Amino acid sequence: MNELFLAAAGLIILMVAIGLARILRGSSDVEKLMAVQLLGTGGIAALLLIAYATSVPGVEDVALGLALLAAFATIAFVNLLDAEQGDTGA
Amino acid sequence: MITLLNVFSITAISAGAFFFFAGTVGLLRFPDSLSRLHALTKADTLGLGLVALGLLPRADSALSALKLIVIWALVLLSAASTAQLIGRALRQSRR
Amino acid sequence: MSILPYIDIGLALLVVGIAGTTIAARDQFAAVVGYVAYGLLLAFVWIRLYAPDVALTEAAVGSGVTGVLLITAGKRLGALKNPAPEAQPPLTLKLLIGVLAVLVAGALGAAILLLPDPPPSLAPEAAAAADSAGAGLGNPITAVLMSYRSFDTMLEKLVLILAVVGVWSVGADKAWGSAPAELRQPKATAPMVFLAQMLAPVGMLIGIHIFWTGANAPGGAFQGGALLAAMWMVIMMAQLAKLPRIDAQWLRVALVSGPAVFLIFGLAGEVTAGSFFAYPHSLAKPIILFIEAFMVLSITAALPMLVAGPPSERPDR
Amino acid sequence: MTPLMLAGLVGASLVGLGLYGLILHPHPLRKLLAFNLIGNGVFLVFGIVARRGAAAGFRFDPVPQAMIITGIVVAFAASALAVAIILRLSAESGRVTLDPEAWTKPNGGDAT
Repeated sequence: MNELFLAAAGLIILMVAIGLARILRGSSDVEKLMAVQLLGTGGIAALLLIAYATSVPGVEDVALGLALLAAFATIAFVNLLDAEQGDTGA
Repeated sequence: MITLLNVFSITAISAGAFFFFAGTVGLLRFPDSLSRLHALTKADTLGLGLVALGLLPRADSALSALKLIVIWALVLLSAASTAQLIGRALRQSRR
Repeated sequence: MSILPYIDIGLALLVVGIAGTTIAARDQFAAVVGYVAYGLLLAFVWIRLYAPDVALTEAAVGSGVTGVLLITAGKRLGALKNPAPEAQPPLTLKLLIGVLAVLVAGALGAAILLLPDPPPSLAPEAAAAADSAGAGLGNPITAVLMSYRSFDTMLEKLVLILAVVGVWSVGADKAWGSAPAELRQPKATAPMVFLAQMLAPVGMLIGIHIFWTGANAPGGAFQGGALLAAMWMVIMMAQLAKLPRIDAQWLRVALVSGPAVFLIFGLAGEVTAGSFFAYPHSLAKPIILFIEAFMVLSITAALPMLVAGPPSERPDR
Repeated sequence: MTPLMLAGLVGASLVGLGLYGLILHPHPLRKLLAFNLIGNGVFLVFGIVARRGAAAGFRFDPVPQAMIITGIVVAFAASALAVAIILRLSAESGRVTLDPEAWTKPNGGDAT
């Protein structure tokens, strides 16, 4: 059972890695924000799977924190990009 | 009962991993930023939900199980809203 | 035959790869986004080392809040996107520094591979301290922070306050006492306001929970405080609340309350239990939680003030 | 190759990468970012010691972990102070670089 968790976690980490490579090589700034979003979902899933397979206690709290922070970082980045467009566009 | 739960876990987690796979395929194959954003936020959120569902029977306590559900709900909320935010920013930057 | 070693290797490569991207990235924005992603991944490595407390702190303070600090600063410098390519250092210099960096990293790596066996450890001592002074705390890390090394923890709070004072004092003289520059200028968009209204209450609940559960499980004052601070910043970014003036009485009281309460209880320990920072055995847990609550307040007030920067008289600078 | 050694090597490479960026990047914020990488690498190397306490019959050694947590927060406080000073420096001088040559030249280098 644990091996299956780890296999799933490995697959998800691989997918996150491919996605990150794609996003961080991308041209536009806004697209790069998706990297944080990707880690906010895929990262948390892999984290939960690995932690359950290796029985690390209290990992749900860490995952909760990560979910909150991924949203927080995205808000902050979008916020500043928006502000920048406001400066030049309007 | 145990085997039934195990089958449930295996099915849910495999399906979850598949959706992450699908999300990444979308990220690589879709032509423009907005549809890539769509693939990323929808498929991956569903994947995380299925993984959390599959881990539910293995949770130590009722509180842990509740937290797994809250994690998913939180990601659902933040993924949907940040997708809106990123999409807006994408549209503005294209103009 | 387990897959775990391969996952470890993959994670290690990913962390180093993303760290390399942040160094190699051309513009500031890509570097900071890469840095936040890297910080979230580093939390994985800490989980693999059975250190969920450190993982949470790293993700919250090390990557999340630091990333926002850097990006805010980049925006204020007006150098978010470098318009002119900066002068590149000559290739020979690059090579030289590269060799130096590889040498330092190699030496460190060699030191790690040649660590003595059996390893030295303070764990038994700390466990003894946790058993005596930090009685009733199931989380040994909280026990260490609050009793075995309590002096460190208090001084660290003082460092946070000193940093806030330092940040405030580099502002212009004329601006003293006013609020720091806004985290956002134009009107907040509807999805942003919605997200802030939904996320902030839930996030605050989670932050308080992580502080509360920190006595027995991973979590604690730092992590809970950092999450609360992040939520306060979200509220200010969505313009649901304004940044406080730095001469506001409540802000200053909140900042000082953590170390002050800590110090009062430390001095009280001298009288009641015979030594500085000793707690009466039966009351240790409630006292530690009480002190920690004020530390959370201090951290929640300090972190956004550090990100917001020095006071500014004009709305934008 | 145990997970411990691997994490230690990650820490060592982070220190190397950070050092490279710290010396070579002329932009102050990039220097700060690189400096944070070094810090994380050091914490990670230190954390290996924490995990090795497991041999003494514990799953981890809480003392180094508690010190790392303290260290992360202090590192953030130092970064915030550095950012404030960088902002003030660029406001006073009109330049956003720490490249020594840009400062010695009479009026070049301040491209931003």
